[in-house]
Amino acid sequence: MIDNIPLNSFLVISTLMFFIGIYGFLIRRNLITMLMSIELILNSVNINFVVFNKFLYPNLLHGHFFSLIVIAVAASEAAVAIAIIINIYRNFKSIDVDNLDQMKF
Amino acid sequence: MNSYAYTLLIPLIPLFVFVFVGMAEDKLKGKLGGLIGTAGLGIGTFLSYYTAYKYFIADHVAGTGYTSFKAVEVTWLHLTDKLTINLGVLIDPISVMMLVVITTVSFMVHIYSLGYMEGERGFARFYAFLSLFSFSMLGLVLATNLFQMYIFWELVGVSSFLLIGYYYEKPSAFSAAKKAFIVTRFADLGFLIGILMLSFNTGTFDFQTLTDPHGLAIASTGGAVFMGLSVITWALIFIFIGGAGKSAMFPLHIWLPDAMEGPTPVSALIHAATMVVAGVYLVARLFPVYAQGGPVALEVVAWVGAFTSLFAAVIATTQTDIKRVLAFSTMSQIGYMMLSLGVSGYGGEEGLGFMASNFHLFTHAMFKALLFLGAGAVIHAVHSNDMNEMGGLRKFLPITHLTFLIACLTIAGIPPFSGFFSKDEILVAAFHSNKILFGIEYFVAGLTAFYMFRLYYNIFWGHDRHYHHTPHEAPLVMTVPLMILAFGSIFSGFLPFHNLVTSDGLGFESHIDWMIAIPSILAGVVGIAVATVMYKTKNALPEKLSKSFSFFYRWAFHKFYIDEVYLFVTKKIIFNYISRPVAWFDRHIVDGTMNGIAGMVQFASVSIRGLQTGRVQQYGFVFLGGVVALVLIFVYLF
Amino acid sequence: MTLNDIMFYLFAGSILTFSLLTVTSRRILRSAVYLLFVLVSTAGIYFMLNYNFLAAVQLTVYAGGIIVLIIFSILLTSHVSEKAVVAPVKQQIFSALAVAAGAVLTIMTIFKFAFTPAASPAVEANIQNVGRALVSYNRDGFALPFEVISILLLAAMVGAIVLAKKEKHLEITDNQPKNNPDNSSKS
Amino acid sequence: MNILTLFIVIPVLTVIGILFTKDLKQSRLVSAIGMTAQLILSGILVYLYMTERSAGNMAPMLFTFDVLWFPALNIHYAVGVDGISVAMIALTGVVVFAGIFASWNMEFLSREFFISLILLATGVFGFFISLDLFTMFLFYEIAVIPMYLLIGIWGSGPKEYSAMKLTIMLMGGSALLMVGILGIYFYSVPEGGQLTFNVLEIAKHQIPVEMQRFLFPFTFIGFGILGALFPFHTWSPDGHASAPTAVSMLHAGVLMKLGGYGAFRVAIYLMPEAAHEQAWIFIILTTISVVYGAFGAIFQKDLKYINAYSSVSHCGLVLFAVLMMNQSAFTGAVIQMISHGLMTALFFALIGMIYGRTHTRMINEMGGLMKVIPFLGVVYVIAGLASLGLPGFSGFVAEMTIFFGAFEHIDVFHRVATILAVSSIVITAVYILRVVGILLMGPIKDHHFDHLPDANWYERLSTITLVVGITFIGVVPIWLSDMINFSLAPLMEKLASIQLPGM
Amino acid sequence: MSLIDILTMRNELLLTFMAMILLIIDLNLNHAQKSRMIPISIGLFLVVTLIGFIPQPDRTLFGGMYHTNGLVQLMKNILNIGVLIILLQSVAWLRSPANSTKISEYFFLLISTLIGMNFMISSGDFLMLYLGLELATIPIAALAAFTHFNTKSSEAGIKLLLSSALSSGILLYGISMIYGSTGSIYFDAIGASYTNVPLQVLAFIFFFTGMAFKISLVPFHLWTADVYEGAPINVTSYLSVISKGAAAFILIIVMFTVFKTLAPVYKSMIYLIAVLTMTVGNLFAMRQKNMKRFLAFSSIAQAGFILLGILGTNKMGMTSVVYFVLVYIFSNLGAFGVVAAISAKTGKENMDDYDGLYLTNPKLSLLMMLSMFSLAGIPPVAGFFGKMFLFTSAASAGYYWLVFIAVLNATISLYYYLLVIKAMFINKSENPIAAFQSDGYTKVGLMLCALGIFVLGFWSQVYEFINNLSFGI
Repeated sequence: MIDNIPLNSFLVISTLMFFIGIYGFLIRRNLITMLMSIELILNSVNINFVVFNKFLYPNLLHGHFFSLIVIAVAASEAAVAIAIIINIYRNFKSIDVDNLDQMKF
Repeated sequence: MNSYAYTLLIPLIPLFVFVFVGMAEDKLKGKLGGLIGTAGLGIGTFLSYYTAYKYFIADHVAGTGYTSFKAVEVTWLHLTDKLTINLGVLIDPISVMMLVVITTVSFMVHIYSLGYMEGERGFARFYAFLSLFSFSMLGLVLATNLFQMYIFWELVGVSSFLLIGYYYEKPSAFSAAKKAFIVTRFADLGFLIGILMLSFNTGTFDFQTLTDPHGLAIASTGGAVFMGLSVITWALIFIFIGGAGKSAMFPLHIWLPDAMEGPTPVSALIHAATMVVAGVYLVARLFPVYAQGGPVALEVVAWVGAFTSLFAAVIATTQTDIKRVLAFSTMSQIGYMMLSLGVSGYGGEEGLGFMASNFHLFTHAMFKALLFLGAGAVIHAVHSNDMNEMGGLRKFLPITHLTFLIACLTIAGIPPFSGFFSKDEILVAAFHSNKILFGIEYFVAGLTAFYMFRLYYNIFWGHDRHYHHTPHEAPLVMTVPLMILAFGSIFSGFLPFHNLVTSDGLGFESHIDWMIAIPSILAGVVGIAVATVMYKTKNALPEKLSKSFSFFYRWAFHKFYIDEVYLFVTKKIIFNYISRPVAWFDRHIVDGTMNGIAGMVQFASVSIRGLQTGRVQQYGFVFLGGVVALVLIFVYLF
Repeated sequence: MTLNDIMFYLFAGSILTFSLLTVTSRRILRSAVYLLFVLVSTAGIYFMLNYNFLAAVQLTVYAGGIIVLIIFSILLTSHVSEKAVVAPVKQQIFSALAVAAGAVLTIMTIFKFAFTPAASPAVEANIQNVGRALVSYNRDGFALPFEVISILLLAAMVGAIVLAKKEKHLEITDNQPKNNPDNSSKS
Repeated sequence: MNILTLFIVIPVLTVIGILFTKDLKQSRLVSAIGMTAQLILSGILVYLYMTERSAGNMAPMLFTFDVLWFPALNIHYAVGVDGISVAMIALTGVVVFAGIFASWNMEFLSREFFISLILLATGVFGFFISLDLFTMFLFYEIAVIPMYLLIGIWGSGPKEYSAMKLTIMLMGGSALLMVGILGIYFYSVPEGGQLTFNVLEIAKHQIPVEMQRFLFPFTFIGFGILGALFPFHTWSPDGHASAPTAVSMLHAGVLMKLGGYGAFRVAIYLMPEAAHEQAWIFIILTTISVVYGAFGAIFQKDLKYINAYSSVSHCGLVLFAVLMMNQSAFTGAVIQMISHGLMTALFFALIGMIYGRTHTRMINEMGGLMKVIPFLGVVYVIAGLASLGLPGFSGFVAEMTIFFGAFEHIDVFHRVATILAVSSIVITAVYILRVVGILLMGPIKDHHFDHLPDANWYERLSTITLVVGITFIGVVPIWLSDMINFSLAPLMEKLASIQLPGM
Repeated sequence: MSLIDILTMRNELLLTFMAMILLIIDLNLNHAQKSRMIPISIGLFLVVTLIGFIPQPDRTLFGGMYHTNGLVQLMKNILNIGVLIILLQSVAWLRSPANSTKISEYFFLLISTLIGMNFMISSGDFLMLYLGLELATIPIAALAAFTHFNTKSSEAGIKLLLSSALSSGILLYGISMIYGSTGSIYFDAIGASYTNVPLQVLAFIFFFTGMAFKISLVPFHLWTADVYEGAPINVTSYLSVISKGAAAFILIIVMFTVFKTLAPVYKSMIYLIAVLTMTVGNLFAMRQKNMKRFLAFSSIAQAGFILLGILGTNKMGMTSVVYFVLVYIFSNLGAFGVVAAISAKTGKENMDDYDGLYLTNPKLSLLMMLSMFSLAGIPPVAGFFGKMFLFTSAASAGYYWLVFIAVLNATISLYYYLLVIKAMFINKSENPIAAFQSDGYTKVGLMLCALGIFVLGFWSQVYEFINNLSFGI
């Protein structure tokens, strides 16, 4: 369908998305937003897998399944993360990452 | 092994006595320790005389020279491939002569001390040390090789140290002992370096090999040259430093006056008759090497000897401590002996100085021991060393007085006392070699007579003092040795030394050169006369004289401030300017560096703590930074 | 330019835009919505690539599941109107620099590499093929990961439950309880 | 069982025995029995060694025993002794024996004390019997580590600091050593052979010279740190000063000898070419050690510091001799190790006993002690005299052998170094006599000291054992020097066979 | 592949069954009976561990996604032993009222992470590797946050989860590039065709950092200390020992098989990271006062040593890494066990609290001392051998300076290990921790550690055994 779009365009997009996700992880104060940044990262990787699979190695479905599994992992990660975040909210009444520096040095 | 093997016992008996008495010190009651020691040495003395008789007379084939041979020898240590250290007994004229001297004087001192040291705390300890000293000294003279000599040399040093420091509770006694040890040790350093050089170049320590005229030591004198002198010459000079230390030659003499802190019998034994002549003996022992291998070294010996004799004699005229006067006199006399060796040639008539030196050594041992023991008797009687606190003692101490007078006459060189003969030979030898040296010695001869009689008059004449206790003559056990030694002083001059103890073992004809003898007797008489005028009765003359030469007198009285110079060097330079900075450097620089490294680690540890802020985003940042850095380095820079 | 191209650029543009908005928007809930748009756009790309099954999973699990979870928790933990605190400028700049450096480096590296497609014929990612591969235990089959992921999901669930479970009998304190050694063994 | 293995088994059994004891009396009894057995065993070993040798057994190592331990790395438990090791073992036996008796009244945690002490001894014994570099290193570290506890728990003064410093510096040394040993291992045989840690095997081949150049400094300094090589000696004064008596004895007496022994057995033996090339650097350092240690000692006031600095000086002489690389110097080095071991152990024992009575180690606070504690005073004087190299005591023999060996080098550099080293004998005399003078002589300074008790039986036993050792070597050194000399043959052959660039 | 072949995966299967059984039993227990879970779980786990020792042939299942061989089985057994000890040591903590309601969950989560690790080690492709990694991480995050009321615990949980999510994102990106550039996710296919063109190096670096995160290599280690401190102590020991060990195992396998052609590149990279890791870890550890945090940094430094073995890239290197991890498990668990026992009884976790411990609790102190010596690499305990062999393998590749730096670092590490010993043996305390008796489980756990620390070094057959299974590039 979109075979005429160069592979590198997809990769640029996914890479940018990947680093945007990291950027979000680095600057957002809210734990949930950080979690969302993580989702961005994983999503960008998924695009990579899918695109590689489609453009380069369409004979097998490695990339496809990799993405599938990553989505599942992302879901479970999110579940646990949110559970902990809620716990933190209970303890701190806030989910600002700035509060989380009781332990340092 | 041969018929002289028994000589091994002469040193060994005192050693056993030392070990036994030393270990059982607490258990020995009363004089038991002393008696054991005296008995041991008595046997040694007997054996020594027997050896002398056997060697010089019984076994001697007329017309031949006296040979040297080893009575016993065992290997003690393999040092290097070619060097072994042996221990043994060497018999030759000088060693046998020394045996006689040492055992005689030592035996006398042993007997004398039974009285003198009576009631002292550590009486047995005293005898143990005396025995140790006797052992060491005998081992020294019997040494078959240079290294054995060094071993016993050191042992002599330590026994001297122990005996000087006998009254260890007196700080002055111990510091004197310490000084003696360290100064002689410093000299021994020279000795050791000399031994190292000599043995390295010749491959042997053995005296017989070394002194063999055709041996390597003498043959290799033309070898490597350092600062204009051959290595052998340097080695000999270094060895002489060792000898100078023990024999209290200038400038290593400073320990000897202080050593008088020891008990008087010790001074008589060690610091008059035996140990201090070890330096002379050392040079005499290596004499062929000196004479043929290092004439320059021999010249050094001569000049040092001459200077010391003059220097010491001058100081002796000003001292008031009777033992110190005797000590300086000893230095002066040893200077004579050294000079005599220094001006001597090798072989036959040429070797007159060598013979004279040994001769003087022999006679000096007798009369100087006598003087010291006499002084001991005086001190015993008045409990003081200071001649200003004495006077008129001739009435109280008749025997002491008489023997002391004999000794003074002997040392002043008045015939027919033995000192005259030996000193005369020295002057002859000096006269034939170097007129300046002769002049010095001639002057010293007069000076000697003067200060000895100054001493004599101050003690036994002058006005009477009021003593706390009336002085009384020493017991028999003390006076008998005095008498025996006086006997020796009088008659030992007649021994035919020129036939017995010569540089090459062969005898030669000797006669008294009256052209030199008469002026020297005159010098002695003048010296006595001046002393008589000044000191026989109390008058103002000495006072005036010292006033008019006040500068010179003060310097001489303070022993030319050599002690102060030494004190400066040891206290200031070594302690404060070397040791203190070293200690500081060690604590602050070296240790500081080590602690500094630890401190740096600690500092690094503190300074990177900011890395761990506890903020998860910063962790992520570092993580990303790490990834980027790795990519940069390993993808793009590599 | 075909429709496909336009579609692609549309999706690409929306992905990038909404990604940026997700991480920059100061209102959390909006961030979540932007994230939803990103995920949906991604699903669009999957559709375009003919990976329909994957696109469907993307929509249901990601967009449907995770986003809902996130929004739910946002609602639980913050007020809707609440604006997020902005990170210090320094942090933002440094992070941006590092991220930019990383992105540039990575993209440069990607462009340097010549990707070569495999010569072998393509398999269509239809439901049969996907299903077959999913249960295949031979090479290129994914039965094992499929099974393992179930353990992961179960574990995550148990973990989440254990964490979320409220414990009533304990006070919330900052420190671990200092138990008396005597009664700790009884309990 | 191999006789050498017994040297490890007996201490280990003793340690196990102590574990079952209840109080000081029992634990010291067990220790004393164990270490007496060890001393007797040392004696038996010397005897057996002598008989073997006189029976004509010319093997370089006797009583060898070899078990493959880690086949993959060819690590063996390989033991064997030559004259040098036998001598060192005998030394260790004596010092440990004396050490046990010197700490007869260690009240606080006595079991632990004796266990640590004997563990330390185990390490030392193991080190001396090992032929395998790996086990050697293992035992080396076993010997070092109990020091920390011994100083830290039972020490005095700034004990934590000293213990830490000592341990860290010595372990830093073993860092260097580790590199050296591993390097030797990987170049132990020419390409293709089975790599080995066995010293004898390695010595059969030549390690490539360029590797030697790299590895020699590591190995030598590594051992040198333990041998108090300047400027890495600073652990020694602090460590000794803080350590309890028996530990100072063992440490200065035996543990520091590991350095000299290792430098000699590993660094020089296996890498002679590099040793030749680089010796000058270390000769400078060791000469500094010798003179500097002696000068450092003059200024100290604390008895233990004085002795520690004197150890720096004397151990410097050991390394100095080792670097001279000829037969006499090597012999001298070994004798010096033994002699210093006994002397310094004696010193520390005495210092401990004096400290136990006066509760001070500052010499200026004491004085006239000879009068109150004559036995200890006399022994102190004997130790001092031995230390300053008086003939009749072991130190003299050692120093002389070293000086004569060193003097065999005829170039100016070696000569100057030698003469500087020789001059230390005077400085030694100065500080020894200074201490004797202030400490023992003169009037009693403090009336508290008027009625101090003299030595007990166990103190007498401890000191007399050491005095006997010192005197025995000093009076009849030939058996020892011949024993060592003979054992040096392989090393001398190797030294003679090497091709030196430019020679 | 027949159905019976599935039994090859006995470790994973048994653990899964065990986990399920625990959940089922738990459902049938009321509140008071929960503590019965402890003997049941430990008993079951003991059975699993023992079964692991039954030898079985090398197999490859699922078309290469799963493989097992002697070495892999050995690694699993090592992990099993470690987990067994941890389980024994966590009893005291589990019995405390705060946790007694969550016993089976604790066991379940712990076991599921272990399953993840087993899959990870056995993985033959990147998908299983990733999945195993995640399975080994996510439940751990839940465990780290296990103690609700403790803010530190929650903080640790979220820090672990977020950091690990970031790192696994980066790892995934690397894997995607590996996939993109090679066309496969199977190790065997990739290993045959991997080259060092920039993209593939970049992909490798991304992948490596993800693993480095798990092993806590500097600069990817920052989460470690905080998480270790905040997490419950048994979770900390699990993280520091089992997690790290498993990651080290798979890392060395991957390095030696998949990326072997990159060896020239990654050697210098590992060199750099090893130096950084050892040094930074030590520098941080020096100043720590909290025992858990202290052990965290010390374990970072230990991870640096592990890299030395990888650097050797030979059989010796692999052997030494596996051996080191084995030894490290016993040593570190010994230390953690003592900390856990004390913490469970008194709640004290600071080094100062240990002052004078020897006088009151000599056995614990001795075990602690042994562990410290083993960690520091002091003979005759096993740690010495572990370190020594690592150094040997690095030296075999000619990295003498690195060995030197490493041993210097070991010396620095000795410094802080000695601080602990100093606290226990030398320092005096006004109110030392009172003498107490631990429960039987803890005792057994601690004794196992002591036994391991002592025996492993001298028992050279262990090393030989590993060596026979190992391989190099």
